[in-house]
Amino acid sequence: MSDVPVADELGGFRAEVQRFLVSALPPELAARTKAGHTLSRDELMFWHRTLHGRGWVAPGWPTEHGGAGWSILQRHIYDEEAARAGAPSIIPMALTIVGPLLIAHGTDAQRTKYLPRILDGSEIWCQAWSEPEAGSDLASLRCHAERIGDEYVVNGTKIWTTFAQWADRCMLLARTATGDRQQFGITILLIDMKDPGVSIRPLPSLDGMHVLNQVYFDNVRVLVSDRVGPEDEGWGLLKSTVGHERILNADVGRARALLDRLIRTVQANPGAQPGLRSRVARAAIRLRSLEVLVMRALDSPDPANASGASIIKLLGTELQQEASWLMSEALGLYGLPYLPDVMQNGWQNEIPIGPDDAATVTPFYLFWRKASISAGTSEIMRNLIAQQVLGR
Amino acid sequence: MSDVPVADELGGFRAEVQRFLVSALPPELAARTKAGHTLSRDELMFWHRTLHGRGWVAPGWPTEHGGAGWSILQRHIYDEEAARAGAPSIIPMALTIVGPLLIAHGTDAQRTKYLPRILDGSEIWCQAWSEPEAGSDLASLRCHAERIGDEYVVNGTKIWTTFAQWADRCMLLARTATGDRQQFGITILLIDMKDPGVSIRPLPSLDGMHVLNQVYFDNVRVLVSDRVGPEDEGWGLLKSTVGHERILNADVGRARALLDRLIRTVQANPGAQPGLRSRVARAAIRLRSLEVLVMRALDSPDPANASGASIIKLLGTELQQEASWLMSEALGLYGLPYLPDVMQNGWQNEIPIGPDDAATVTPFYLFWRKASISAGTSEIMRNLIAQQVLGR
Amino acid sequence: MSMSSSPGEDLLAIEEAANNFLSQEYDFRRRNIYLQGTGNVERSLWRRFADLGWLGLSLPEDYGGAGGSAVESWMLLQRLGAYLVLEPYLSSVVVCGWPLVTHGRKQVRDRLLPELIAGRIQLSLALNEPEGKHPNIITTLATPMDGGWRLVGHKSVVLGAPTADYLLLSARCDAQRIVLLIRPDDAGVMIRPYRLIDGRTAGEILFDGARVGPDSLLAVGPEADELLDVARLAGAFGCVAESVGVMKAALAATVEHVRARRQFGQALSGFQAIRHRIAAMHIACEEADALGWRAAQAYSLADPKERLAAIAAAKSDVGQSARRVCEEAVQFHGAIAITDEFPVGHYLKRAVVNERLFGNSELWTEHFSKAVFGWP
Amino acid sequence: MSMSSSPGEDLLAIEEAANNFLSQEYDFRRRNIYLQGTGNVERSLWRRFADLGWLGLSLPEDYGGAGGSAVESWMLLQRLGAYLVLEPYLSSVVVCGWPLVTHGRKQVRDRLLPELIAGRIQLSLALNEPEGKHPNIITTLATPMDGGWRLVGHKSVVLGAPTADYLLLSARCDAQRIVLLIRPDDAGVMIRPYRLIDGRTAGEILFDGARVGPDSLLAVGPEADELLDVARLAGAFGCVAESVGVMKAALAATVEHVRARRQFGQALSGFQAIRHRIAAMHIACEEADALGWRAAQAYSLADPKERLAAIAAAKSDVGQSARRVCEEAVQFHGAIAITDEFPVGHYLKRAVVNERLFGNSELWTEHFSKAVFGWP
Repeated sequence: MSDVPVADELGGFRAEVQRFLVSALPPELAARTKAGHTLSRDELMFWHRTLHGRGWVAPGWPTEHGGAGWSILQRHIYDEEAARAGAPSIIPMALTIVGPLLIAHGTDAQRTKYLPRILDGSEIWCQAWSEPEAGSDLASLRCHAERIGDEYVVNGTKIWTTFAQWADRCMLLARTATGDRQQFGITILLIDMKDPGVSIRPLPSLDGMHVLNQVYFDNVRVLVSDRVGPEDEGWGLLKSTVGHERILNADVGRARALLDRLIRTVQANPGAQPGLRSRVARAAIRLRSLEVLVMRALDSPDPANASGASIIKLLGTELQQEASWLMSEALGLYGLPYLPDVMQNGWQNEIPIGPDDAATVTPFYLFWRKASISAGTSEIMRNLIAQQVLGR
Repeated sequence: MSDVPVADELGGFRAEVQRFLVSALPPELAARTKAGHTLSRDELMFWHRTLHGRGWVAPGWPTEHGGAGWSILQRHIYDEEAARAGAPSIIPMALTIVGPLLIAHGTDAQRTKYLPRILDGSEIWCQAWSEPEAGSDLASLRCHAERIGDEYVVNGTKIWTTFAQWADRCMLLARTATGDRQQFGITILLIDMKDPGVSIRPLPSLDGMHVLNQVYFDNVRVLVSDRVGPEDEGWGLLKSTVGHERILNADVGRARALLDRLIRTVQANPGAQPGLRSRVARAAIRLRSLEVLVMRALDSPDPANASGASIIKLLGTELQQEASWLMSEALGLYGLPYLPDVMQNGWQNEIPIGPDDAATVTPFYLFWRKASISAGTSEIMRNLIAQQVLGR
Repeated sequence: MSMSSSPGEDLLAIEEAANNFLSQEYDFRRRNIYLQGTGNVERSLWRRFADLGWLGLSLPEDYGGAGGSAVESWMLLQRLGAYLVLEPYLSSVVVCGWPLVTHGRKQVRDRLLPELIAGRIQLSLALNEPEGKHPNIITTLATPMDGGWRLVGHKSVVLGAPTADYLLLSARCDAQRIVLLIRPDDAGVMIRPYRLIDGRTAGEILFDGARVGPDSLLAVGPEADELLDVARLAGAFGCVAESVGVMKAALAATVEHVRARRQFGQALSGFQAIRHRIAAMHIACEEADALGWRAAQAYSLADPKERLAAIAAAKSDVGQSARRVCEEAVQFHGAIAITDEFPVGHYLKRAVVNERLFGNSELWTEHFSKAVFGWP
Repeated sequence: MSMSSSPGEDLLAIEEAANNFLSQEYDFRRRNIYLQGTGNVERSLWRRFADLGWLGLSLPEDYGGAGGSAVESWMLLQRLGAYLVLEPYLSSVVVCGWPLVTHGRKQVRDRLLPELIAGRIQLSLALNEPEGKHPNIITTLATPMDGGWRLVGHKSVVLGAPTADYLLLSARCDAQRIVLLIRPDDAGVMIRPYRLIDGRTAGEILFDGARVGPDSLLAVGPEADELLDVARLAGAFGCVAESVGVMKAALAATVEHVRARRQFGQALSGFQAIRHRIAAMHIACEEADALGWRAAQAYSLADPKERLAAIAAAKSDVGQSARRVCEEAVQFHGAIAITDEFPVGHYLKRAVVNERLFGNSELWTEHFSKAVFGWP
């Protein structure tokens, strides 16, 4: 597949990324990523530290806070090259949300305390937003924080908390007031996951892996100094920070890596049916159009609010879901066995059952139904797009 | 394609229908119908009179009013056999709506005056329901009738009036009162199309043919004796009468005739692409499921209100639209020429351009986009189905 | 013959009885416990299936069955799908049991079928091979030796293999196909067991010079071909029936969810875009049910071409539409459906597996075209 | 080279100028009057197209053109689609003009292109034949005779044939392909003219022993193959560009309609199911526009494989999606869109014709797979 045309001046940057990846990414790790294996915490943190060593672990942060200070276009180029090379996606929450939030709205003390340990990987963060009764309609959340002296006392539960089981700290959205507007009365608190009263229930996913959790807060005490921004105003802070992510969430790089893997699977399978081949071609064509739409959004004066952002999120996730299904289908019956050890560790000394990397495919398809649910459901995206087209 | 299984006892009826069609239907007319030619008024009325001669022109009317007294299942069987044999569909309005309405709610005088002339074909009727601003939301109609003495004076306009250009009489829905409920205040009037103040604007369709019209009423006077049922209560009368039609509207017989023609077209075209063939097979499979759903609805105690009726209307029209598109596609470039004379008269002494019956196909596809709009749009059908499944 | 358009009261009674038993003994919590097992401990359940008359439901009375036709199984299989039952009913009773009624050596059938119906054994058909997608290609070799056969080959993703007491094995012998009845513990037979993504057991079977005796012969030549054809059709039909049950269950769960769940101040069921998509799910269920019902009835038709067409139509449609309905069910449930603790994702898993077993939609669309239109 | 992701100001100026002219001179009412004509009376408009610089927009300055590349035509063709322009711009300028820039005998090109750019002639490519769908199959026979050729054959559904002053004719001569330049009034050439369903003119061309002289030779052998390839690609690209304009116009009309039209007490645009489907129409337009833009840019790439891939991707996608968007536009407009008096149905007609001309979506999906994946 050909590259999307990109302005010359970034050719040098792309080459620099490529050189770094060649030198720093161990081939075994790249192979595991490409084969879709579930990476361990050690592997993810190894790559986190490697990026940190290069100064690239926080691509979007300003340099004065230890970030790479990249433009969104540079981030896109990095993502593309990283996906192509098979670099892992590091645990993102602290880098894409917590850091930018503290940089924009935190106190000096908060920045000094938290940012260095985010960058060097010594602390892992999770974000506790959704609740069992508040998903797409996030502002209806009910987990409650009561101010008592210079502390907040938190009670409630959060769900779909990614990697809570590894997290040292948590960024929490808590309700501190109720009013006419649900958006009012939400406060951002930073919580130490080792604090008394914090407990975790693992929520294994459809692929059998443990990524998601429910987190319970039972009279957890948080110092007011660990509140980000003013009380009750957390919703606005968050909205102003999350911006860009929707375009990068489409993760065209990952979609292309998936599609490349799909095409290899189909090539290796001369029996693949014509109907399947035709759908693979259609997916490749849609990827081409997505590439142009992403470039258009990135070229626009305000990419985060570019009208294409919702389309890109919607199409990007649809395309990844379609590619993961087609890959499963291309494997035929060998897409059906469930082999959790192989998903994590690959085949060791046994003869593989089916193609080498078959075991990860259908579980990924199942887990990745999540793509059209999280970070704004496809239905929410369609609402936003319709609003742009039709108004109201 | 195999028949849908049907209970034995109707086998005799089916055979009787087949015998009649063989003896009464001229082969040239059947060929023209099968090739999709636009039939003339004379041809349609010839078949009307032929059916009348056999006593079958009003299949759903009770025998005491000159109908055939068939069950809905018998009507379905007739429709199937008629479509297979290539019998024309006669002009339906008077037979499916006006007649049943008069039988149920008319006066003896009205029945005596109108029914015989409907049956023998000496008067053609149209129905004037929709208005430019009242389509799916029919109850919002505004064409107005004011009672003055023993007359109503009608002013307003009606649109999409089928065959108004041939009609001798018209069944009109007029507003006689406004209130909280739009459904209240609608009155059914019977109008002579030759009355002063009635005028017609032809509305040629996308296929270039003239079927639809806009009808204007300018101080048209109607005797109170030509009102059906009580003043203001027309909506309820209508709803209680239209019932069955939704199932028969799906017209499985026509769908099968279309599909048979499609399959012949594909057979005759060995270059047809595999993707097209696969879609043809999918359409044939959907027809099979529709056949079962229709039989289920017909077997239910109250077919008109069977929960499947909306599904059948929706699927039946979708399937006919899909089949008409596939047929156009199967013709390749020869689906593109627009030859209105040939659509009506077939090829006379010229060498055909492309396959003999190609000229009617794409125009039919275009005109037949109407199927998902008229007699309840597909969106209205989905609303009804959702209501059955979800309530509210 | 006279055909009805929907199941009558006698058939609805089968459905109700199955619902009663399964809602007690096979609710989602219990199922998760069964799923943790080795795959062979549930023989107690298997014997209860026998007691309930399920194993012999559509098998002849001569062997202890109820003598029903495919329509009885149509009712039961839907329930087994809806409750995500893990026992190898499909692979054992439908795929192996049904062809044995009419095909194979009589001594063997007379011995096996009563055992099967009584719940004392489970069977599995070792048909697929790793080389090709097309089930007609058989490369496993049976070489005649000492009156019996020597076996070399590899059977892949064999449903129910790990718990089967007997395997019906397709092989090539000279220029013909042959079906042998072997035991998993025969020397030289190696089974690598695993679960499929939907939790059912399957395995790879390797034959490295295994030796089986003369009494293992079940069918040879045209008789073997026919037996395998009947088995494949039965497998396709069984997948259809299960998946129709699965999609109905997924729809029911979704309807309940969107009525209960509130967002932005109203029930999800109040959003028209969701309402229309749930209408589409319902339509897909009705179409699938209609095609499956017609296929079940086609088992009683004399015309084998119509039977093939009816089953092909159903498998072609239901494979895809069951998966799509379940994908929608997951989407409307949101993140909860991505967790393994919640049944909706498991409906999707079952639909995915059934879509692919015994040939996918594309393959059966081709079979349909060939049977009905004579297209190559 | 540096590529931009969207049209810059210079290109938007072309669009604006075209809109200005067409909204004045080619509104739907005027178009209906043109449509009643014989198809040849609008030469006055054709000459105005020349005056506006449209005919030479992407043709070399040496011949009197503006020397633009495909991106300029990309802007204009969309407008010609959106206004449902009936003049044979696509068949004349794009399908015939573009290949003549680089292929064919120089004397002929040097003579034709200035005439074309000046609006004095119209051209048409006689390529398709009734026998096969595949445009590579050519059975029209050119037999060398007296230094010229004798022609026997049948060209079908030739876009723009009835008004063309010259025809570029593909034929077989010995074992090679040959392209000849002939005139419709050459002896033995018979044209049966008609309109297509979208109102554009086309015709059947019959050659029954027509004789043409030696100077009609345009290209032979590999040169002929290349000329025809370039013409086909140009035709596919032109259909894409027109159809993207058509679908955007259909969407705009639909947005306006659903905002204005009220039903059940609210604007149609208030119904979420409609909103989501209009979002889908918008997305389809954005995707189509992105693919078309990339194809337009690919004309400036050195790599012919990437050019083929980009055009194939666009034709594969846009063919279908333009039709579907227009079908939705008809559906949301309701019965009014079924009347010939209203523009929306005409968008659908144009989309249908463009989907099929120069190869449909399925064919171009195959071309794409071949170019990009090397699949047969």
